[in-house]
Amino acid sequence: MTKLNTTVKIGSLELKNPVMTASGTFGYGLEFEEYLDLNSLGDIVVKGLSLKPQKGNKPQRLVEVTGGIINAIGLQNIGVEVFINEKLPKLKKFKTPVIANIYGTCAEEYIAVAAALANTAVAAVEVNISCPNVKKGGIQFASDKVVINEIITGIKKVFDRPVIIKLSPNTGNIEDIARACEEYGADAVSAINTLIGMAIDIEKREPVLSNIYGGLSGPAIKPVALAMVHKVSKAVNIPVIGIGGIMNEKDALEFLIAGATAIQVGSANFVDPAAAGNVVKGINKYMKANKIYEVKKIIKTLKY
Amino acid sequence: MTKLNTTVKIGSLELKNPVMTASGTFGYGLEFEEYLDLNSLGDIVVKGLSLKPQKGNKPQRLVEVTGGIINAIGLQNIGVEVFINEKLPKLKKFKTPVIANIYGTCAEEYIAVAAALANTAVAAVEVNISCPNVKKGGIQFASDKVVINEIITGIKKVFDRPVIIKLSPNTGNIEDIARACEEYGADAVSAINTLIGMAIDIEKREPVLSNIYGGLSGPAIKPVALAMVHKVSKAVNIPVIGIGGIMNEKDALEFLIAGATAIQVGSANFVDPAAAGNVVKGINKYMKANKIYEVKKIIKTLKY
Amino acid sequence: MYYDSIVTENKEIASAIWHLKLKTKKTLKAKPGQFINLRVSETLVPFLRKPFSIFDATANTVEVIYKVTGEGTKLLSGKKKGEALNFLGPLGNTYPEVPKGFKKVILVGGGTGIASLHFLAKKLKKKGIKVIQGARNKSCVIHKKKFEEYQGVIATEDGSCGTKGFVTEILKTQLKDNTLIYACGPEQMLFAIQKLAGTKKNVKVLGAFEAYMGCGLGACLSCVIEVKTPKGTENVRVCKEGPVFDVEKIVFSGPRGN
Amino acid sequence: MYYDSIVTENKEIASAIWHLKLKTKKTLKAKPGQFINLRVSETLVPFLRKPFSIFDATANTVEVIYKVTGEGTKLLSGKKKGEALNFLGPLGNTYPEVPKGFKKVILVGGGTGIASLHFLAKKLKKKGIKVIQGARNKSCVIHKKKFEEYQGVIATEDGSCGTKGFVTEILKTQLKDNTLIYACGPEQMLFAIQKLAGTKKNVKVLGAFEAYMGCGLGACLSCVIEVKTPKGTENVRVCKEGPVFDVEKIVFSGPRGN
Ligand SMILES: Cc1cc2nc3c(=O)[nH]c(=O)nc-3n(C[C@H](O)[C@H](O)[C@H](O)COP(=O)(O)OP(=O)(O)OC[C@H]3O[C@@H](n4cnc5c(N)ncnc54)[C@H](O)[C@@H]3O)c2cc1C
Ligand SMILES: Cc1cc2nc3c(=O)[nH]c(=O)nc-3n(C[C@H](O)[C@H](O)[C@H](O)COP(=O)(O)OP(=O)(O)OC[C@H]3O[C@@H](n4cnc5c(N)ncnc54)[C@H](O)[C@@H]3O)c2cc1C
Ligand SMILES: Cc1cc2nc3c(=O)[nH]c(=O)nc-3n(C[C@H](O)[C@H](O)[C@H](O)COP(=O)(O)O)c2cc1C
Ligand SMILES: Cc1cc2nc3c(=O)[nH]c(=O)nc-3n(C[C@H](O)[C@H](O)[C@H](O)COP(=O)(O)O)c2cc1C
Ligand code: FES
Ligand code: FES
Repeated sequence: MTKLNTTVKIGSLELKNPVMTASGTFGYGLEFEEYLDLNSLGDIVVKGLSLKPQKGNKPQRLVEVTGGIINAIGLQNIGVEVFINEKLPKLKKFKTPVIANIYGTCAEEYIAVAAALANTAVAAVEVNISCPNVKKGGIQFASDKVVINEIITGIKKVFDRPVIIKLSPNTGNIEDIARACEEYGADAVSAINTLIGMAIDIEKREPVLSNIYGGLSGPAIKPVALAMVHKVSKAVNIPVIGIGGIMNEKDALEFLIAGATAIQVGSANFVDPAAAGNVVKGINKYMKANKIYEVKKIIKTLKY
Repeated sequence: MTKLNTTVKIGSLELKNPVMTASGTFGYGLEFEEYLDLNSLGDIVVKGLSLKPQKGNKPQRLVEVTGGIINAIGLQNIGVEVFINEKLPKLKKFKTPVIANIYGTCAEEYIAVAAALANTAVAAVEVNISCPNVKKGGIQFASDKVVINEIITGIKKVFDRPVIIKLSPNTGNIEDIARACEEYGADAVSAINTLIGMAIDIEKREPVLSNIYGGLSGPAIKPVALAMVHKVSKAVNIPVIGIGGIMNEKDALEFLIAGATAIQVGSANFVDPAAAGNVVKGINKYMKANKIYEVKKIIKTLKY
Repeated sequence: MYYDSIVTENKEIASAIWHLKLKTKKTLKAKPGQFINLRVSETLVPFLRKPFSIFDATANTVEVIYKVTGEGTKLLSGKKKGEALNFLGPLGNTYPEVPKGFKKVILVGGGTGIASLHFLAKKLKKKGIKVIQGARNKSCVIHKKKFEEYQGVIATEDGSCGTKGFVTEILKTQLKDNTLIYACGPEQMLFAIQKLAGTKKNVKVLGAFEAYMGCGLGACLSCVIEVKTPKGTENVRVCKEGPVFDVEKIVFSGPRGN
Repeated sequence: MYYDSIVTENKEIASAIWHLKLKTKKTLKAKPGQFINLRVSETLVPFLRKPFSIFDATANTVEVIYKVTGEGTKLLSGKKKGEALNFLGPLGNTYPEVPKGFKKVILVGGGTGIASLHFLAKKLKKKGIKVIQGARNKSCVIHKKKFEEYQGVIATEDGSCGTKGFVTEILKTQLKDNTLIYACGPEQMLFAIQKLAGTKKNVKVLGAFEAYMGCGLGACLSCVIEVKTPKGTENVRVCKEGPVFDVEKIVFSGPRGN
């Protein structure tokens, strides 16, 4: 039988398959070891890292809604140093490359986190310029091209592996921002982060989340994510990583067909901790059934 | 027993209760006559009207997704003249005021439709500057303040009842646009219209909708709608009409608490044609149970 | 109308094809060609109601035949006797009565399209009709026995039951001038029948169409089909003006429409 | 671990409170205080799994007691014997063994919080314990009989069963120096017990906390609780470091947290 070629490239990084896990939904990977073979994944993207450890927001931090969840974790994390010293060594026993999702409150902080990761095993950084759950940084940068330029240029100087910019959907011009990222030297863009959302407790007349607003994720956002990925992949020539409501291989294939070079499985990991592994298997099965031996023959093949 | 006061005002228009139907989801009202008492509704907003009849997009025009639907009807409608001559007379037998949702491909067309409605029984116009399913007009105007100004100012000259501007969620600055609408003289804003979305048929590798993109509606968008309504209602002093994924009185109450003066029931009408009537009943029941005798004591009471 | 019904039977009668029987307290009046719009879930997934042609009905019962094609029909197949199901209906128009001037009446159904023709055949019974059922293969044939009452014959794509080929293979051999054809099935089939009709004199095809429905009530304008008018064409609603149309008047939407 | 289980019993045992029994093929090893994260639907609504404390378990069975509070638990209450349910578990830590220096052991459960204490009582059985169950009223009391084996007493808010008032009313009369309290229930209750503990010498309260959970696996950081540390406080995960904590070390989140 002909072997399947499922490799894809994100800048200089070659992945054995296009299936990654989305930041913040897969912990540091290790939490899922007993549910799936971490070696079967194309990549693991870890929870957003900042320069110093962060406490995050007060509870309630997450709430279920129809077809998804709203979260306002507020980027609680152990900080880049502890990550490098305690988590990364454990992740090294797996063959799967690790991408660090990074975050800061100003361009300098972003660059400092990337610099800290420069001489580690981390295969790439995904820069979160789009988190809706923190006061400074995050979403306010999402549409600010000057800062985006500063961040990309700065990181490129201190970090020699691929730099992926994670785009916010909370904008009317995502293609525009994607084009800017390409111009400033990003190796890839990932889309989308969560949509700003809210839930209200009608008995208490209070927001359910202590942060008032949170980020909506899960299948509820899939149609929006797919449209944005399709638009962005037409706008830029760098790889686009598709994210948003991917629950199974069918969803993943929609994103690949729409133009994504790789995809990330996010909230689905909560529903089924084996989800990302099942997406890998499902894509392989689909390829065999349809006699498609190269995953590249699926990517960006939408007819319209 | 104390009587409930559920009246609310949208500009000079007083509604007996805050429950409306959303344009495009309730036909011309008459289709629902056998399922609910049209007289029990605060208001009926009819399908978007243009100057001339429109054929709309080719099928497939609608598809179900998790927690909602994506539609690309493309504003098929009978045109404002036929509406005035054939539908409006039938609607007159009901006590419920009728709001005409209007649409054009340029400011002049919008104004012409409003002018045609000037001497009719229509109680207000809701101006759709935000439909994602037509090539010209619609969404491209959604963020263009110059055109919005032209439209509002022009309509106000020819139409003497309330003018409601329906806002698009496909923007990063909905509060900004809302503030502009208020400044240009809009009597109210309604939010939100549908989110741009997409679905792909992985077997055919084609978009499911012939229009490629469509508008996502239903409970999937509720958290996004609620956040936007909350933000907009803080940004402006004119009434905000909340729309997006309202399925029952609990959802409606979330929007009222968040700051909406009235709400519209949309896609829910497809799931249960009696939905809007049930929301009216449900709000009354909630008010009685909680001994709240004025609906105004619910509106904009979010504690945070 | 809004009906709360109770499942009295729900069983697989052919490969992935199920027969669902419902009973209602409130009486109903259904006509062949009409459909019901069924809520298959208590939750918001799937979101929409699902339309199904009426296979049979009395004042207090409705039956449909459905194929498991997706999440909604899969959930439906899990419903057990005694469970409650809500539906709207009967919706849409019916097959017009046989107009004057037609000597022969043939009913042609493809796949689950045979459902509405069963109801029609039952009503037309006395008038001497013929029913042609098309199916992919033997395992997909629906209620072979029941249709024998109505001179039922079968065409399967692989020849595993009845004639080999499409329904048009049988129809070809049966078609005479002055024939009225009632048809229900995939659009492609309806147009193939219409084409065949053109080879004889005075053959009319009244076909029941399917279209992706949002509301089933005429409100959403999802379900339109292009109909020829004196001035050109217009989009009309399958749920309201249809599902039965004179196939001659319909514009074939080709591979893009479905 | 991932378990495909089968419902062997699911019945209402008190007002809106249900007892669910599952059997698994794969063996499991559960400890008191641990929970399972149950998928209650085949569709994507509700989206999340639902965490429930283990009421009892053997190598091939798990039992939980749940209260119908929302859509997920409502759907769960519709599950019939023989239906399949998937769960992850056992998750979280267990109640630490009774440390040296304690003379008396009291278990205090409020509402469905009594569930995990049943499992604990069963394991501690020989050691001579007392169980206090708090409930809103008589109709909400859970397995009164079963708890009598463990010197079970009851407090109801309206006095319709046992002592009138909160569990603390009974606890007050029972509490002596050198007592270990295992507790599970609303946060408010846990802190009320802790406060009471302060009135005696050497009383420790080990409480099982609840928190809104996204994953139950330690990945999402939804379920955190504020724990006092030498340097201040830190947010730790109820699903991983908990659900059982020394209540003294927890910062009361007040009305905003839940
Ligand atoms: C007037 C009418 C009468 C019908 N009668 C029958 C019948 O008697 N028996 C029967 O088995 N089916 C019938 N259908 C089709 C039936 O409604 C769909 O198969 C069903 O809705 C699919 O639901 P699902 O959730 O399982 O599939 P989905 O997951 O929603 O979709 C599966 C496939 O079915 C197609 N589909 C979905 N909805 C429709 C629709 N409204 N019309 C056509 N195709 C659709 C989708 O495009 C997709 O390819 C009828 C449709 C209409 C409009
Ligand atoms: C470790 C742990 C053990 C639990 N053990 C039990 C148990 O043994 N028996 C029992 O009846 N319940 C238990 N719960 C609570 C139970 O998980 C929730 O009641 C359930 O998830 C509600 O689901 P729902 O869809 O019906 O309600 P929803 O509609 O989701 O919510 C209804 C109400 O329940 C609250 N709720 C939802 N999820 C949680 C949660 N994760 N924790 C606390 N409250 C929640 C909501 O805030 C809301 O007020 C436990 C929770 C945790 C975290
Ligand atoms: C609980 C949670 C935490 C998240 N944390 C991060 C984060 O730290 N950094 C980031 O870039 N995105 C974060 N995200 C966003 C996801 O990576 C992803 O972009 C989003 O959830 C959409 O994908 P999904 O619908 O598949 O979940 C988080 C999402 C969730 C649900
Ligand atoms: C089938 C369909 C047709 C619609 N047509 C219109 C329209 O003509 N004009 C308009 O302003 N909005 C239109 N909308 C948008 C709705 O009025 C509403 O803003 C949107 O659906 C969100 O509300 P919901 O989630 O409750 O459906 C349409 C929506 C649907 C689903
Ligand atoms: S299905 Fe909505 S108009 Fe026909
Ligand atoms: S529930 Fe996700 S970390 Fe605890």
